[in-house]
Amino acid sequence: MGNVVEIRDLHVSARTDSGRTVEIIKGVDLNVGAGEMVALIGESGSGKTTIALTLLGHTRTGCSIRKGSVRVAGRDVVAMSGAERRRLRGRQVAYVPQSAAAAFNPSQTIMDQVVEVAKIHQLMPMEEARQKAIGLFRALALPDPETIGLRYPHQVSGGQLQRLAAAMALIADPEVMVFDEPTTALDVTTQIEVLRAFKSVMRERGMAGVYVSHDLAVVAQIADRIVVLKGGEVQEEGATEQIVTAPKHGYTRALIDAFHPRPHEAAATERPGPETPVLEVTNLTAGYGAIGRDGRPEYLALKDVSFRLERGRSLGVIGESGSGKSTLARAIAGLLPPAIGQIRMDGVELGRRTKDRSKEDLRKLQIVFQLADTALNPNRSVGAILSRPLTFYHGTRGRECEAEVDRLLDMVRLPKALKHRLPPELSGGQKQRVNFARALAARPELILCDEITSALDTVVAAAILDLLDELQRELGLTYVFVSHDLSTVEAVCDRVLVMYQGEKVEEMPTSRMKSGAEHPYSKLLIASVPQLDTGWLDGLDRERASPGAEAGR
Amino acid sequence: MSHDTVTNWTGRDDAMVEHAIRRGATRRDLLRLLMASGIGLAAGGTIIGRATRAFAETPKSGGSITAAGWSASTADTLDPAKGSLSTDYVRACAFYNRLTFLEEGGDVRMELADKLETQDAKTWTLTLRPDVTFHDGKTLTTDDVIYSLQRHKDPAVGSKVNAMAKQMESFKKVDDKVMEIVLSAPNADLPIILALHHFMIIADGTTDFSTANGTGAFKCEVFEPGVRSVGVKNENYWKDQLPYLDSFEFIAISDEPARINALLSGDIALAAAINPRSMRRLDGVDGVSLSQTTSGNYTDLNVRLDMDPGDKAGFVEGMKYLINREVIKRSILRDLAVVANDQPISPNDKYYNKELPAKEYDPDKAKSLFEKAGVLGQTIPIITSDAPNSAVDMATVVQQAGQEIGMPFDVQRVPSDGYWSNYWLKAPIHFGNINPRPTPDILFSLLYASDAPWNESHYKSEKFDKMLVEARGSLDEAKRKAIYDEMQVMVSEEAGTIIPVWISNVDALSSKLKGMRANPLGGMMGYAFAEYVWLDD
Amino acid sequence: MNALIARLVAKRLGIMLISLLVVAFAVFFATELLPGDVAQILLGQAATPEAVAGLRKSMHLDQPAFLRFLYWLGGLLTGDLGRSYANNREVADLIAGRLANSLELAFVTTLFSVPIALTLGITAAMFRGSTYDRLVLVFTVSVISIPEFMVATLAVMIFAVYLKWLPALSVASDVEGLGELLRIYAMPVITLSFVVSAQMIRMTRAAVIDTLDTAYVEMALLKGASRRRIVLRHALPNALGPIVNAMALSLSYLLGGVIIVETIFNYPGVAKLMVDAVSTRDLPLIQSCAMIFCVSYLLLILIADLVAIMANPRLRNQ
Amino acid sequence: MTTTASARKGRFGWHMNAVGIIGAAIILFWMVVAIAAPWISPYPVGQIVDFDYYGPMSAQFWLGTDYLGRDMLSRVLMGARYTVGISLAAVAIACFVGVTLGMIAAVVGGWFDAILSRFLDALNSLPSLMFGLVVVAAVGSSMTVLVLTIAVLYAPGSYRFARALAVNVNAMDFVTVARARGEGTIYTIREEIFPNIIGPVLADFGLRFVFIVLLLSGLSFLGLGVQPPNADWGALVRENIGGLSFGAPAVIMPSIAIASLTISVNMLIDNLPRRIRDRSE
Repeated sequence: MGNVVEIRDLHVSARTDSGRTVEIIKGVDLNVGAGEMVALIGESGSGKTTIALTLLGHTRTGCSIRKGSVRVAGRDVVAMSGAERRRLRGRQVAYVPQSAAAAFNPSQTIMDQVVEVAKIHQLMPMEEARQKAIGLFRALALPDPETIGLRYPHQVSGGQLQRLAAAMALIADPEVMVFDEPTTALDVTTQIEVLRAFKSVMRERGMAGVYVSHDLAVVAQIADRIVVLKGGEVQEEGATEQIVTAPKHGYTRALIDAFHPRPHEAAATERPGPETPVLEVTNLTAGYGAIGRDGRPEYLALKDVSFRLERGRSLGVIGESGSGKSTLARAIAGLLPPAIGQIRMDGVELGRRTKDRSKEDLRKLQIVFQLADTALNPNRSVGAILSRPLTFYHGTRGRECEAEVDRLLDMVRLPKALKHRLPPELSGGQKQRVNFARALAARPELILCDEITSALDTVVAAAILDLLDELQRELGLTYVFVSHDLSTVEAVCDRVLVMYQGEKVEEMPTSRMKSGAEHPYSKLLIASVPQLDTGWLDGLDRERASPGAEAGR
Repeated sequence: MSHDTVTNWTGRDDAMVEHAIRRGATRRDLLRLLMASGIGLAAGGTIIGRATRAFAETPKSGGSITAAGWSASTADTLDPAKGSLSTDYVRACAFYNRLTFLEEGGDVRMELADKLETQDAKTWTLTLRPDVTFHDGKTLTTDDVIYSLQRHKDPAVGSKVNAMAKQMESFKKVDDKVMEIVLSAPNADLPIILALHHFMIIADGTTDFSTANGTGAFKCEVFEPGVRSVGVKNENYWKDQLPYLDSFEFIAISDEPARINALLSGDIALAAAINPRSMRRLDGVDGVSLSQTTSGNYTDLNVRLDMDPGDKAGFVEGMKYLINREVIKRSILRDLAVVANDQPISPNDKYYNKELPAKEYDPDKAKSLFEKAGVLGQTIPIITSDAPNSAVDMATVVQQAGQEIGMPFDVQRVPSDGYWSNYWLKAPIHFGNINPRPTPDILFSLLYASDAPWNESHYKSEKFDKMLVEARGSLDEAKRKAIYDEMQVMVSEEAGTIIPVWISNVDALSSKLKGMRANPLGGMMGYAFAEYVWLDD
Repeated sequence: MNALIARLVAKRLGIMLISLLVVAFAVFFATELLPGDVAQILLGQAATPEAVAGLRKSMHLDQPAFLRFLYWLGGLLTGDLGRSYANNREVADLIAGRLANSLELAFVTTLFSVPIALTLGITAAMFRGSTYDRLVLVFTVSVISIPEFMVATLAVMIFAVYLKWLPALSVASDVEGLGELLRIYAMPVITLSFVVSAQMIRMTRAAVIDTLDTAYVEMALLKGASRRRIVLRHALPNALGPIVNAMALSLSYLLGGVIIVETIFNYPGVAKLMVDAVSTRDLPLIQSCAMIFCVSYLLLILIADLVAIMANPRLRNQ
Repeated sequence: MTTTASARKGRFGWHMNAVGIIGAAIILFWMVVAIAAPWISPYPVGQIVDFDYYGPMSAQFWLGTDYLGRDMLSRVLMGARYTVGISLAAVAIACFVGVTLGMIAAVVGGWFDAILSRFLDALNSLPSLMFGLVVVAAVGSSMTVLVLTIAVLYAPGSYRFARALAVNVNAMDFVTVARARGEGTIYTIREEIFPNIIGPVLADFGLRFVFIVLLLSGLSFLGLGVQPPNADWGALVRENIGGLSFGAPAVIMPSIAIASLTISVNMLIDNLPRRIRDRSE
């Protein structure tokens, strides 16, 4: 029967802001057989989405297919007219977007959008389409399949939307499905549900698919074959099992290595030191909205959280979106004044907001944010960004300051020449290093790291984590490490604090995380993290009967 | 902003006339002179151009027109006592009648009055026309006249001619058609005063002016202040044949090009007060004719003699040589003007001194005079505004001439809003605008006598004052002429008022519109055109 | 309607009321600052000190400004706009006719310009980058860049003076039938539509293009939707908020900003009324006109806000 | 994931297309003219050089003559001073005040923001031309008055614009970091917020400049403006509008001057490189 998709020598070029043309896909070949699921994996900029979109004859603004052919069911998409492409889209090739929340039109009901493909291509009467959609909703294990379509996108959770997006793609029974990082925006517990739904539907219908992802573990669960991409070129291609267990290409190996971080060497043993903890949080309650009569805000984001953290240790705070983990970091930093509770640093109670804290207190506690893109002022040079805290806290100026900046750059393993650059000119990893160096410039005792690696590619993130670990040992820093990614936490933290709906569910040493979690939510959370094992998802299915899946939000 | 030219005409102007007349009222000789000679007011009015041809033709009845003045506002009124804009006058003339009418050439003609007689100019006997009715059918009686005149004296009415009316000390009804007006002092000018637009006769007891109930040629059909007024023919009008038009609509278009456009597009039949620079636009256009009136209107540059720099000998004379009259006439007014010689009596006046030449433009002489005055090179401010006609352009002409001889003038254009009360008569060097006055006596007493209320340059001369009184009292025509001649020379040489040109008023009209004539009371036939014009097809 | 919307609407209304109060205060005291004593101007040359004092008293001008402000505000609330200083007529009467004229003109212009602006803006966005789009852009930029009086005067020259198709003046006097009405309004409407629509076209285009960059539009494209469908069904409904806002801003111009058009076409609207009032220092009239402009502006903004709220299902169905 | 491998040319290495360059060139041209006008005008602005009026274009008078027979070329050149000068001054003041207040309101928030926003909204609701007329009627029409009036009229718009931008920037993490560091409001505004809104603010500055040029023309058309014999372009059009019917260069030329300036500013802004709004995926 041959391949459903055949890409030959595909070249895609893009036009930059400055008007130059750059080749972003440099001669890629790809086959997808009938009923086969092929994963495209690579970091951002590897061209995986660009390739996937060419299956629909689509390139994003500024890009164009320069050369090559993309055959879908034997017909070359590149050579098609606009009208032909329109007939192809949705009917033969369907697309499941990365963020369904953004891909659903907020002003139309879900049902209207799900059946739109049928309407556009006049595939069936509307009533039939609606019935079919309801069937799909059911097949995708969506709650209230009869009525969920009547809702608007904002009335449905992210995980459900992602499955609805799949329903939208499946309505026309396409020959090829293109999944574009469909679970990246989801929490781990939700991700499982979605993956499971996808997998069963695809398997059932025997459709061919292309699955774009940066996450090897996810891909391992769903793909038959994996294509590893980097810089618009194929690095390695092989069956999932082979790639995961016996990668040949160096880059693939690096990807897999990054997935298995070196476990954190627990600093000393499990005994609360006699010294005062660096950070002690007691009964912290914070939130948004009007303060009620009981002194609590209208919407509580943080309920009665307490913990202590000793010098030189790191505490991981894990939880899903909405669990209050970031709020905790912000409350400690004084950015969101707590309603109730105390924060003590070195035994001294801190003011509720930054304004109420002394410069010294502020200096000792630094916060590093997730997105280096927004955490660094794009219009100030790296040098200026780093010298500001030096001047601000220590009064360092002039040549001395220059030298100190050089030292900081060196500390985070960045070349000195970088200090004249602006943040947008740096790579993601470099930015995050600068972001961290800025915190170091204050010579703090405690650094709050808010998801600092989650926006980075795996390999880059692993390097940052190594750096953090190293610096902690060198400088005796204390970290509070907020993350949704358990492996990250595993890599750097001594203890883990699990948050759920604003509350502290459990606290335990990292080493005990996999085995010793007691609270059911902690267990669920930890078990939901995909493993680099092709049989993990299927094994999990047998293991448990999905308790309280759609958590959060 | 062009209201001010109009406000200027009325508010200020009426007061001027009134002052002048009051001042002259006690002079028995003046009134004797007037009565004896039968010559009234000598404001010159000529018609030139194509409109003249209209005279010979026979009027036709029927049709209606729209005419446009240059300003209207919410202050528009149908109360003749309060009229202050051209629109008010046009309406008043159409809907009401006066007792007397000031004709082209300055003759007084009787309107509602059949006779207006006096022995001593103090007690006047007024006989009304017998057959006049108001629009509501009521017959005109002396009660209406007494009411109409009496109300001007009531401050609550807010009459613009309140002060002038005060001299009418009492009214005595003899019967329905005959009455007496007793003045506080003799005044031979009463027939002229009564010809003013404010002294329209309204029905006894009228207080509501939302519509007009008059004796005039048209009945008021629509009156929207600041927007438009419509009059329809009064079929019972007491004058035979008049009016010719079935109806007319009056609007105001303050933007002059828009006014011309409206005329050219045929939307209106008459566009009042055309700017000279629009002449090229209208020249040679079929279906448009111009009605030009050269009267005594002028814009003058006033240098106060009691202030620096006007008090320096030679400065004023220098200015008189520096002002380029020819350029003003040709470039600013496009020849719709006559060069003047720094004195206010117009060339149409029989007292005009033909021997007195206008000063030629002579920058060198001006320069030496300024040098003599010790002001050469000093920056001297000249206040100008859009309020006096063409004053801004005149100021730039002077400024330019000054620049060439090293005499920098700082031209300051101030808002026309409030110009008359804030700058006119007050600033050391400023512009004024004077409308025609009936007699030299009025002009001189109003503008140049030592105690003149509007002594623009603060000119003071005992000799001049004496001559003014002497001329007033003289019955000897030749002697009066001689005195006035000399007074003109004095003003021209000594006063600080620099009068470069006489400005013509031009109304543009559709050539189908016939019967327009000049009138000393202003453009649009002294605002009374509606009654007299007809449409020719 | 649900509680959230009700609260939003109530909040907007509250904000509007506060703005109005601020405006009323500003307008009243700003006009008080106008130089020139009303009594003096009214009496003109006849202004003797006693007469001025008497008139001031009769007009309550001798009372402190703040007290007069309160009187005035009280009057406004009870619908009493006071009497004109210039001719002692009810301000409400003076304004009524003019306002009707202005509203008529604004209405006709809106009827004319909004569909055109929407069509041009949307189609330009649909064919972004095409020659058509460029033409529309050039057109809007030119219109935005040319002074209004030029447009107006040129329009008169062409349509009234040379072609004699349309009257040069827009005196809404004796209108007989729709044709006549259209003829009378044609010139000012053409001019104003030019001025007003350019901005609307730009904003509509920008708003639609903004939504065209969203993921759900790409999704629609990948479903095989036609360009027409993408724009009309997906982009436009979501661009409605900003479009309506731009329209409100443009249309608010139609009441107070049309002074030039009113001057050139001799159209008796509120803007000219206010200019008249300024030159006669007719404070009650100035104040009332200014309030009308502000109220209309705030109302339009309010309507735009409400439309945006209604168009947003996030707010509509919670 | 449309990686446009953006190799930036450094901070000022903007690439601009031809249209933008033409726009910039015309603006530059008028700026130079505005500065050099007194030296390059062939005749004094006030001098009547021709007894004809509304003269045609000729070798002697390149742009013809005006209603008084003055040289239009000189008048247009000098008019550039006033039109460009007043508009620039007004827009500078308006934007300075508006942007400063906008940033403060965005950073400080709370009551300050609420009250200021309400007040400026109210100010915004006054029709600009009417407001200008009232003020000029009240205090006369000097350059200072014009500049300040226009500035007051345009400051609220600038405020709204800057505030909206600043609110966005204020929510960025680097501002939060600065706040967590303990930085004061002034530092935050000057160093963190301002550099990040300057791009759009400049574009807004340009657009506002266009509106001001047009408003100024409108005000001049209604009879307010600079002192004679000088005139800004709007006033030139107004005083010569009578010549429009026979296409006198006296009215056409200043109109072209206005249009050329405003169009070129628009052209420049529309073609400014989008360096601020790059959507990072």
